[in-house]
Amino acid sequence: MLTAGQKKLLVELKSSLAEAVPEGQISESDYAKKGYHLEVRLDKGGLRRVAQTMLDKRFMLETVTAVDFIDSFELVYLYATYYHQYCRVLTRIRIAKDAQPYSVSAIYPAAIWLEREVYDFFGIRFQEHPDLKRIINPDDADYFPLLKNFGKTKFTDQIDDILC
Amino acid sequence: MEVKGSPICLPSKGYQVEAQESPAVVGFVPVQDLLNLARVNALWPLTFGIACCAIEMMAAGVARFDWDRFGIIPRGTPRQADVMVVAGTIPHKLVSTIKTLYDQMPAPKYVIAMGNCAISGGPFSYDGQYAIVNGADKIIPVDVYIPGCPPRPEALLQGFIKIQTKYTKGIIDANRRAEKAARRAKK
Amino acid sequence: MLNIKTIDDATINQRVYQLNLGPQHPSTHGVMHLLLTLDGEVVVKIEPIIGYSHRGHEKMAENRIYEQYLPNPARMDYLSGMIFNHGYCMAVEKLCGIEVPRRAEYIRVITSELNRIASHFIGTMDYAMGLGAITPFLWGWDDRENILDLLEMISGSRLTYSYGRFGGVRNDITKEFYDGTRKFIDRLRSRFWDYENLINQNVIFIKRSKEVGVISKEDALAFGVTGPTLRGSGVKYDVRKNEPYSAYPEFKFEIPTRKEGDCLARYQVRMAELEQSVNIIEQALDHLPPGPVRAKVPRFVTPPEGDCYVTFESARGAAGFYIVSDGTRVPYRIKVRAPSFSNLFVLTKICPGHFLADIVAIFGSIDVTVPEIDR
Amino acid sequence: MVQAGLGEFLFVFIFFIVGLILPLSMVIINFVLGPRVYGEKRLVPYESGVAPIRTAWMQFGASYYLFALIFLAFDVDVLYLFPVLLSYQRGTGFSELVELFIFLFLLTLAIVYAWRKGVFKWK
Repeated sequence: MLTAGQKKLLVELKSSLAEAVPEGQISESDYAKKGYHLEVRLDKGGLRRVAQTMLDKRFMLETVTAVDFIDSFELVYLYATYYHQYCRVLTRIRIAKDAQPYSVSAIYPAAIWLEREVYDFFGIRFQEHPDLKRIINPDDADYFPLLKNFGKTKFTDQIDDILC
Repeated sequence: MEVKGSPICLPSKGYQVEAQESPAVVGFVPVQDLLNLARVNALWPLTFGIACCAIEMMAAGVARFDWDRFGIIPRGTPRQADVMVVAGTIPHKLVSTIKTLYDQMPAPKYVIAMGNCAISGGPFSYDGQYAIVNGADKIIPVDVYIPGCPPRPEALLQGFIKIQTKYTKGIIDANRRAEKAARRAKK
Repeated sequence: MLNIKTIDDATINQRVYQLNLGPQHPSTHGVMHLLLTLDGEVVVKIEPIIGYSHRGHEKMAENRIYEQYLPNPARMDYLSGMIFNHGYCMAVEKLCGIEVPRRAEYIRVITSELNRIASHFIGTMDYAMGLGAITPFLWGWDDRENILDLLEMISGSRLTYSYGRFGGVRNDITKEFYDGTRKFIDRLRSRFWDYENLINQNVIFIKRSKEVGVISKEDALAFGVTGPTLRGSGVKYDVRKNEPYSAYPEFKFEIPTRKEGDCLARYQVRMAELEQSVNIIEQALDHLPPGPVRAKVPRFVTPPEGDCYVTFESARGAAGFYIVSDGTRVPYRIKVRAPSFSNLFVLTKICPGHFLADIVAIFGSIDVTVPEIDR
Repeated sequence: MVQAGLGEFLFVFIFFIVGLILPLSMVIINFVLGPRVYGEKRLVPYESGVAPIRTAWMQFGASYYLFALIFLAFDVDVLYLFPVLLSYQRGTGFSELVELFIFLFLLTLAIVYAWRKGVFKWK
């Protein structure tokens, strides 16, 4: 049940995003179930182009996070706006374990520390990042904690029987 | 998929600091009791709150629970503090800070481990935890443990009172027990 | 305010020295480490160093079932523990498609707003104490103790609540809580006049807060600042109003904002939000619907595969839970969007050029909780 | 004769002796009775829990010096008030009060002058 303003904004967004990232798949998703209106799935690159269009549309970079899918990482960028109707765009990109994506900190200064946190927990090195070093874990830590093969998760141990 | 070892928090050696009574006082028990009585009635805690227990520590200092009644005045610098209240979880990054602050406090000094996190890692200590140290006594010698997550302000006040009894009535009882044991042994 | 541009590099490395406003400092609420580069009394550069209260919340989420993770959200931002607790329950409910009865939604709104009032009391009064006013600190905490008694009546804990369950709340509110909240609202309304006289017109307080730490709208957008810090700069964004969730659409309340964007504006926004929260609680108590307090939910929820993002308005800003589930009882990944994390790093943009004493004021006015930043 | 001459200054001498004994006795008692502790970071200067980055012996802005001068002006103020205290018992009391305020007013003029010159503006 999108309001008229949101429909207009979504159409506008889809056109400007399609023009900025032709190779990305842009799909509308159900806000009630997912929590975001638009999903942009990239595979090669284009993070900075998406970030630039988002900034032009006065969106804010809500959060940057990564998910470790054993054989690859998935970087998730969430943009939200409060100037027009409320609208949230989720950008997803699958990268290899040793890939080095480009940092969007030139466009959004908030990304400097958000990406440092992703590096700190996953070891993903961002290119063109002003000072990529650990932010939360101790500086001399040699482990990346949120990897699936680190510590005790259900991929390293039989988690189900432990819990119940 | 090779499994990297997760650094289970090995307890670092209990951090023993040699603190001795001054030579002039060692022999005289009454002088020592008098000194202890003076020391424990003015316990100045170091304002060193780490996490949720810090809020309950502040609540203990405010009008309702009011720890001023026991002569407890919070101090900002370790140079003027008697008691270090470790209120919250102890991550690895904070260990050197806690040791530095503990060393910078002049003797006689006492430590209260407030909350489950400071006693044993509390709700955050499980097999595979990489971030925290399981308990303040792995780093500094602790006098009083206050369980609770977070413990109520009254529990913190009881902790302070526990320190007061430990260093006054506690010592007197210990001496009396020792004398009784000596007499029984002589018979 | 010294203009930083005029200092050239030659003089910088001569007179500039670094100072740690370190982990243990009365003015850093918690263990926040601000590495200040100072030229005399003026701050040239500020670098917040965090991680001193990191407990690995997100790693813990990956080896616990959803129900076992309930106590964690309240320990992230312990000042708005109830709001985070209900936020986590909302995230799992959206993931599994659980319908929450209206009475439970109302109780969630009442307890969240009570928790917001308690958190704002700390935010504003700690800020005032940072500027040297001790009396409001004691007054604010006195009111806060009443709220803690009320919330303890129904949830059993004072600070770290586990009151929410998937599909509602753990138990119904008692008559004693209902009357106690009514009494508390009347008492609090009479107390606003006291705070008005106690500190809002105090010359020193105004002199130290006006035009200090001004956050412009563009900075706020670029750094992702949300919550009272953003509303102090004139942007009317509140998740309860912009992205209505739970039972908030059924209540009438405004979003107080100020245009100046300085420390005083943020303080006034928080004080005005107290009144709005009181209105919400009153309306919720007036129209409290009967009915069950918890939906029929299996003992262990098993959400379908996929991900979802739920945002809610904590006392510090737009917090959020991004949950990726792979169809089993154990979450695959939980990412917590901490409003304090984004609000904190706007300091690096607005602090240079201020005096050292103003840093304490700016940091207090942004009102962060450290374990929420470090997670 | 000499002893009588000294009579007035006896209280100054007592004042000096007490001023000497009190602090010294505090230090000595503390040294005798206080316990000793030997942590390794005991003598590290306190900087909120972490090691200080540079030594404190370095250049700093001249504005601090100006603030020190302003403090000096007020401190000398108080110093001169001591003799006024002595001469207070003789007079009826009101005229001394006016003299006192004139004296204070003249000294605050120094502060107003410094204020106009912009000492308090940090440059």
